[in-house]
Amino acid sequence: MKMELVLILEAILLTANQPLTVAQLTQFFTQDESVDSVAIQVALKQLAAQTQERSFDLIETARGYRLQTKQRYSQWVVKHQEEPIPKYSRVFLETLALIAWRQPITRAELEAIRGVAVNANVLKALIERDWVRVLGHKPVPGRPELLGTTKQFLDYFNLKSLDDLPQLAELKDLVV
Amino acid sequence: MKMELVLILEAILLTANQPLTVAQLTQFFTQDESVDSVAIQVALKQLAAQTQERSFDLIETARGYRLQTKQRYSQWVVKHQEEPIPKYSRVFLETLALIAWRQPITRAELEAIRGVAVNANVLKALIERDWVRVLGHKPVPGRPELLGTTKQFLDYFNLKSLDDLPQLAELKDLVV
Amino acid sequence: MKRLLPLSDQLPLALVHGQPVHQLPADLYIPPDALEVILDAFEGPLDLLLYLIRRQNLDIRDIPIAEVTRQYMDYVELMKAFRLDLAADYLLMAALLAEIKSRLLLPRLTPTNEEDDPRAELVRRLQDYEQCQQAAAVLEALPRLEREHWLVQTSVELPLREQPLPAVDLKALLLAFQAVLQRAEQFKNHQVKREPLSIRERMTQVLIALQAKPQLAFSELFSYEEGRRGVVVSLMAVLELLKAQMIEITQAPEPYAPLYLSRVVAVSA
Repeated sequence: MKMELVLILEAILLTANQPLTVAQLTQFFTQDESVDSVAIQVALKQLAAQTQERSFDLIETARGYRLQTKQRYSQWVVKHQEEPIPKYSRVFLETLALIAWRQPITRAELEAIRGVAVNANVLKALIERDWVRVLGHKPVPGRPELLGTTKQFLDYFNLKSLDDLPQLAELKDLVV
Repeated sequence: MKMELVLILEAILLTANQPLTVAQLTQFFTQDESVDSVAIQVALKQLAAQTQERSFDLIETARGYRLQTKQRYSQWVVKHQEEPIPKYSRVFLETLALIAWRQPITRAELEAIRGVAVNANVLKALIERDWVRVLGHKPVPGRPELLGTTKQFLDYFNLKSLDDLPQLAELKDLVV
Repeated sequence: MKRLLPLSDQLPLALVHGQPVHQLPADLYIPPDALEVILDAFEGPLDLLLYLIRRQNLDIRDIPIAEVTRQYMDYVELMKAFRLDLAADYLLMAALLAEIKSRLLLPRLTPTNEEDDPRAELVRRLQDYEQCQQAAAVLEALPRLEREHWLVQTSVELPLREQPLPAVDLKALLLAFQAVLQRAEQFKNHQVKREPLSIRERMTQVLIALQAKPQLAFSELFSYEEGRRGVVVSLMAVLELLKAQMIEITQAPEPYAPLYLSRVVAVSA
């Protein structure tokens, strides 16, 4: 079973339509098979090692484990994508970046930093994509919404947690 | 490139949503890359050999090549395709009941009693389950279909004949 | 991954005829249509200011306010000349720059320190916005799905499994029969007094009901007393509301699950 477990997990992940956590993977086995989370974690490590020779990687993101093509094959893989690679506008990226790095953040705070009003369409698109959500309300007059990012956002950008967001250079380093 | 070609093809096939022929695979490469159909066929053979150690096979179907989970892992894979057993809606039960007790009955008559149009999906589901069939046509203008129940319907409910259908008066006894 | 490309490589200043433009041409002549695109490409007054500062390799902490203000005003004038939709933000910034300039001209009574510098607040905002731009560039550079990586999937040929069919017992069938007959009776009795129901009126009723309750079962909207006509009016009202995006309909992901209506949570502008 031990060697098999690696391939069973590969088969499961290759047919999953979303990332799976260790806990979720455990659910795929019956009591008789007695595969616990430790066994799964060991097998996932082996799988990760084995995929080094293959065209795909095992990665862990905020939503769990998933298999994805290695970056060096993207130039070929992209060719059968029917839709063009999505490109995001500056206002989209800046809004998302501020929410990601400065969360929880209100619209007023977003506006103060960018110096312009928040683009309602951009915010709507971010929420519809499930990348941004309302975390709660700031306990100040008007109780403005506090915005933050979701696990889907982290997953899309190959991040395990917000701590994985690259540190921004110190302010003084910015000025060359 | 030669070794890489195997993995490039793997990456392409793992992200394809349909089988790909050798001719289609050739299209993924530029003139500069000079990958012809012979090279692709050789690489596919190598890929097939390599997948022996993995959870999936390279399969050639009438429509082309695809990567498919090996049969022996299907028992685990099947688990995330499982859906909870559905339940029939009230509309389904009422339509079936009317057809059972009031057969032969036309759609127009069903509509007249229930006060709403007959749900086409419900009727389709009833016919697909082999519980309802068209008995014939009513000799009136438009020759509407006359609906009735089948032998399978009787079998399912352990009834010898339609005469065994309980009468409404018996409802009290049944409910207790 | 953490290494940053210079911002200009990440985000073109503008797209002219589909080509990214990273730097304004050195000579002064800019084709008018290109200029329009370039001006349009600024994300706001801070963006424009940062551009002016960067273009001249100036230190953000020590901006020559007079010069930068002059250049900023040139652009604002250009925007006006081209009748671009000039946001109030740009004019507000122009006023702020003018104020800073005038305060710098005033003789200082006390020895200067950084906090007294009238530029301090502007510098802080510029730095903050520069960090925002940097964060956007970092995000853009992160390897992501649908660009660097794709999900991989194998197809599965599952052994033909019987899809379990829902079970029904005879009692349930008989009860359904009784229910539909009872309703048919009611339907007959009340068919006589037919009240005109307008779709608009019903739309209002639905909205009022949704103010009292966040969610409403779809079936609650229909009452058998109103008969077929009532059903039609309710349904039309729901469809109208849906079309106007005033309500949402949700359903648990299983066949024949009940439908629920809820208010649309507006993303207030």
